[in-house]
Amino acid sequence: MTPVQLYVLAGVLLCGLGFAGFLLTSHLLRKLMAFNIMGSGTFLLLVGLAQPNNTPDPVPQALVLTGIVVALAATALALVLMRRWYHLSGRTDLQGGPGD
Amino acid sequence: MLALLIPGLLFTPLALAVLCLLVNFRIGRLFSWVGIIVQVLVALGLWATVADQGGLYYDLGGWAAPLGIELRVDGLAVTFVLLTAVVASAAALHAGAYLDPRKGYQSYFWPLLWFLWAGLNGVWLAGDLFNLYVGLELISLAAVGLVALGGEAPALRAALRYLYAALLGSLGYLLAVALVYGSYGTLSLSGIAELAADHPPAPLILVLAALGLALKTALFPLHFWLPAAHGIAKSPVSALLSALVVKASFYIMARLWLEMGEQAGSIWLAQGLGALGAAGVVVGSWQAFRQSRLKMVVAYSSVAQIGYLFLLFPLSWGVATTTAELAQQGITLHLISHALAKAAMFLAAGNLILAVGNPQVSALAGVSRFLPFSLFSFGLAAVSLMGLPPSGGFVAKWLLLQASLAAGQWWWIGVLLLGSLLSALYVFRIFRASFLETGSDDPFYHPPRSLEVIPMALAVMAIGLGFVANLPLTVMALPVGGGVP
Amino acid sequence: MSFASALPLLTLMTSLVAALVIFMLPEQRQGLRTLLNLTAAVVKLGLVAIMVAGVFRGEDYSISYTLLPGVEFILRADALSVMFAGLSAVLWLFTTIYAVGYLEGAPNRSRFFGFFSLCVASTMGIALAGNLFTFLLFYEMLTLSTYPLVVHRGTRKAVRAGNSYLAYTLTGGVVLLLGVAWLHTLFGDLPFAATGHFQQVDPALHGTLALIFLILITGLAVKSAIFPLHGWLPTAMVAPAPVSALLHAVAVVKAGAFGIVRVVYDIYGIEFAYALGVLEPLGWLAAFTILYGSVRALSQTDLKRRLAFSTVSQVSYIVLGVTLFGPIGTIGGLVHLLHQGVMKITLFFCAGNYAETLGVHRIDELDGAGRRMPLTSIAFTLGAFGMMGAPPLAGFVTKWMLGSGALASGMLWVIPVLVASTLLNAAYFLPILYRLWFATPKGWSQERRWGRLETHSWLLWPPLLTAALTVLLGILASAPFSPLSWAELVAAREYLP
Amino acid sequence: MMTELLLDLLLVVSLLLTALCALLAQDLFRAVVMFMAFGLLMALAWVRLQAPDIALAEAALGAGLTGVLLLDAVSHFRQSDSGAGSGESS
Amino acid sequence: MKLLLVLIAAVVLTVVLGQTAWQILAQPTPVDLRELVAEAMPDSGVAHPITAVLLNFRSYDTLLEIGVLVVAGMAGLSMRAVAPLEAPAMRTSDTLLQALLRWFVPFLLVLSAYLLWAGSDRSGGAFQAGAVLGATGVLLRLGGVPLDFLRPGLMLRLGLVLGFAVFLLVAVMGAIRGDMFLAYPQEWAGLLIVVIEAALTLSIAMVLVGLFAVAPAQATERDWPSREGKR
Repeated sequence: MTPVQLYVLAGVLLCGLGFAGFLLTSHLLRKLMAFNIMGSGTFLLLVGLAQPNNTPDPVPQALVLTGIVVALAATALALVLMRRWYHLSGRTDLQGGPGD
Repeated sequence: MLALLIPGLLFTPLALAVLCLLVNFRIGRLFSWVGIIVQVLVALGLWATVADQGGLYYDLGGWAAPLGIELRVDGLAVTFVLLTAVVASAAALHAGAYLDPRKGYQSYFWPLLWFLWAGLNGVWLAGDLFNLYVGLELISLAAVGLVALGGEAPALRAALRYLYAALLGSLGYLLAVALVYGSYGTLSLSGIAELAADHPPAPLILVLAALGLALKTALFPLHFWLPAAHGIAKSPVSALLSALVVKASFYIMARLWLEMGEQAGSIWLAQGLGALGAAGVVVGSWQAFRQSRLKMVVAYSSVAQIGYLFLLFPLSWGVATTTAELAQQGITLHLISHALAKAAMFLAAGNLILAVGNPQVSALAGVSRFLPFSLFSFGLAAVSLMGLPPSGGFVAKWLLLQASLAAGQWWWIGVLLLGSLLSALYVFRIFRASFLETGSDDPFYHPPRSLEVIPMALAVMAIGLGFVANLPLTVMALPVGGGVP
Repeated sequence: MSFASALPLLTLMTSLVAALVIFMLPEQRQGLRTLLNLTAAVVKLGLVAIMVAGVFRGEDYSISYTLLPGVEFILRADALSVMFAGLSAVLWLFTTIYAVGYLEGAPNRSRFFGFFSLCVASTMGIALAGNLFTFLLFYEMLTLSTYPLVVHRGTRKAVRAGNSYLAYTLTGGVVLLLGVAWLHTLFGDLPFAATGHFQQVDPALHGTLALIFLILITGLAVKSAIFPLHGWLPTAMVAPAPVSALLHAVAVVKAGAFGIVRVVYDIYGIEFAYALGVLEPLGWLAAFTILYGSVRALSQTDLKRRLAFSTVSQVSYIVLGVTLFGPIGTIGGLVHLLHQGVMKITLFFCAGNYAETLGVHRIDELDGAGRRMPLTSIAFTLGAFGMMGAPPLAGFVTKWMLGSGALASGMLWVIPVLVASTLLNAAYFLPILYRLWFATPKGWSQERRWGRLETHSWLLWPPLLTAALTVLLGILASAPFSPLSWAELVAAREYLP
Repeated sequence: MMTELLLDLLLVVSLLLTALCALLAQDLFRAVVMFMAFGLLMALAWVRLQAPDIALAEAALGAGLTGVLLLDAVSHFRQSDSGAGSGESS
Repeated sequence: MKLLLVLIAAVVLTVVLGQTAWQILAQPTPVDLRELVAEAMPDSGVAHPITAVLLNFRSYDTLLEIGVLVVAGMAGLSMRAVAPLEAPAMRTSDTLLQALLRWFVPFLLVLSAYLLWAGSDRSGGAFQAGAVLGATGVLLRLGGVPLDFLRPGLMLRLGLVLGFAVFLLVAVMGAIRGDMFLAYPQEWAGLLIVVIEAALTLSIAMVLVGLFAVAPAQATERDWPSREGKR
């Protein structure tokens, strides 16, 4: 087993873990972490699959950099919305509260 | 000519987003009017040029495809660019009069709108898988921002649900992209299409992309986020979301399917997506019928109409080329006419709610007598939505029927026909409510003419599409002719 | 585009443009609106007259436009279409006059006359449609434009009737769509052509064609109110009288019947349809509907509902005529398409007059109305006798032709049906006539007066004129350009030489 | 070679463990801390995959900034919400 | 029930994804972009391939990505007006943090500048530098430093879009010169990329700090009285 295979496997498992976590938790913050974990798994796959011999490929690495920033932007926006939602409704999930 | 049109198309919305962010609502509106004129002209110019000379690839930054990012400027893409220009202009003009400029946060409407517009143009033209991802995210975040605008609790809730669904969907798509890059070493759609014959893609790629994008397109049963987001947002925003935003993810799905479906698709995936679409038609319509608030009726109707789009997959897999073409034409026309009709409907619904001062369907009694104009725009849009002639929606339905019959997949015929009836069920519920007579006093606020004219114009286009469908059908079939301008 | 080829389009446009302008007019501009309505009606009548003369000379007015690859939008004036167009144009003029009087002072007149014009535009489209696709377009448009007329009063009852109307007609439309689309997939665009298209068709397709025939007829039977798809018609009676008149005499039920005529003669071809064996079951169904409608009419106490069931029965005469294989039966069916329209519209005008002038809706309130409103009642009487088939009125001509057609084609079972139906007609019309003329008046609570005349003059003239037509059509049946001779012209073209 | 692989294996296992902890921890604060640890380990993984740029970005953005933002949010929710999150899953 | 379904779905996803990934790893790719990148490097204006990809070969992605960041920042800004910046809760009296800040902030600033500068020929670049700068801002905020530029106003929004605007201007200049959108003149490529990166660094930091700052501050009991009832 090569290191790349190992990290690809880790990516796959992180995807599964994040996916399950995203669907099973209801707390918005936990969902967000699950999303980030799944995202990390995806990024590992993106880079790992592209360099099976572990010779660096700048293109997927650049893509992952872009992806990380996009994920961060989404995370930060989600946090703002979530905190405001909590402020107005006192809830950290979307199960009930005003407007349902 | 194209050397200036394409940069113009990409640049104006982004530049306007920057400009509008720096000023207040009224000045932003002024800027946006100028921007709308530019965008519509550029989109028309681009459409006419491609209709005349065929499509082409445009290498951004001067770097040719697999290293750089190319734009695929073909007939279908420019048709959607034009559609976006029309619908977004209408929504923007409507918003200029509809939104309250005294509320400070409304000034963010313009930059968000322009980013959304830029993202949409980006997605229609994109020829690169990862670029599609970024474009998709730009659209999603801008759309979430628009839904959340104002920050009231129900809007926040809808926005959060929407955001989370969109994020998960994008990740599904990104996973597919990772697998594609791992298999081919390139992200260029045209490159992959060429390679796919010799290197069949893994079936999982399409499944993942389909799931992720179906979530973003609100395919039943992944539609849970849509009604709240589209029903709670301000009417011009709802119009944009229902008419264009959900279509962007579907468009990506369709492009992937047409490039890779033959190798990576399977009858199960094709029929399964079709079946979910069909279920969406039935369930969405029924839910729409049961809503008590006007905008929720329209929002659930989107769930139903989105369902039809997914008939593309079964009707273009494993059938004769001519049948697949019929299906593609039908779906494209359905997409366009739904965009026009649904935007008209949301804007008209916004006007009606503004006039009645009450979001309930039951509050519409007497509207037919005192606000016939707004109701009439709603009605014209509804004709197209129900797929009744003469309208774009009817022509689309006709083509889809032809495709189903030619493909021998008779089960979709039932869906198409039943869908028509079910849509009549919820549409005529609204008319029923508004035809009731209340008395001879006019209790309603009368919205300004400028607000009323816009949905009418869109609805007339949705109807008119039925008469001129041949023209867009010819243009959207134009492939890339090749070369740099 | 020459004037000649533009004629069908112009005919259609007159009412379409009128509709759009009327929608834009403010509610108060009554004078202008009336002027517009009447001008459009007269212009249309003129255009149709030109086409009738032209078609008689053998000219062909047609205009087509490619809507989609392989799908044409065709407007064409042939012998059959100008027949229906002529009926619509004439009766529209009368109904417009009547409606203006009927709705004087009522709200929502812009909406009413707008949709009224749209409705006529759709009917014209149905008449002039040159292929099944175009027919379908206008057939659906008719559904949509009549809905606002049916629910016009805005009462809960009206709205409920609207629901039932939509439920039936939209479903019918969808079924028709299926049939049309299926045919299109198999054979491409099928323009209406005398003697049909399927003479040389592969026998393997016969089963499919029979199935498609069933689907098409089911779709059309809804509007033509053939049992068991007639349920919407009596309910839709809540609509204002001019609407009922239009629905029953010209637009909706006739659109269905006309569609059946088109499918049988100009798509399948009467000889092929006969060979396919689909005509006879349709004939039985029509015969049953004739009797069923008459029996149901007997037990109705509401005047308009009785007339409605009478329509259910009478429209099936047309269908029956179509299914009688042989030129004479064809002529009978086609003539009835016109004659029934003229007679039935007379009856509905009169019913509207009774309701407007005396506030009478039920048959037992009509006692002695003949003395209070002699002119209206004479018109009603003529219409009723016409329906029963009394010579020399219009109805006699059709029944005679149908009977001869049945004899000629050897379908003897039709004769007793005709006799029974005539007796039933008499049974439900004669009591009304008795009450009108011979019962003693009990007085009317909601009576209104209009000076010297028995009712508003705009309400009085239309039924008188149509009643006069009923007489003339019967007496002058063999004159040139009479419906009968026109139907003979059509029939001569529909059978293979 | 073998030791490197062992180190990689260790890294992968701890990645998975921290991710799991971040998702399962009863206490929200601890979950976020675990998440930050996960981010740092990811940075290491990127180094192992010959991607130092991503490693830097992951450390700064993924672990650092995201972590701070999350922590701040936790302290916002914390008063009333400690340990409630995962229990509400249905 | 849901738990079971989700777990099954997750396991299926993992297994199928793993299997597919394995197959993909085993097969060579028909296209190798490494060679293309290496060939094009001399024309890119920078020495570091990733920077070249990000800001030259695939600069359109980056442009849109900054757009995403600006959108997130804007959407966040539109939410403000719940928590005033000067909310007392925001001020910390933690002296340890204060002391830490005093030493840490200059270090972070230097680090950020270094990362930016390093980007053109080795690891580093605008994102990392922006992130560090942003982190500095966040720390300062946590430390209770007012950071006046975060008040709602033109300055904040200007800072937000500065990087994006510079990037966009450079992009359109290419088209105006008659070249492609986003094309740099070859001799200027290096300089332009540095300018873009510097502006981006500032904007990225601004968005991140801005989003951090607009999140509503800690809610107090009276903000959500119904909370206890729901528990």
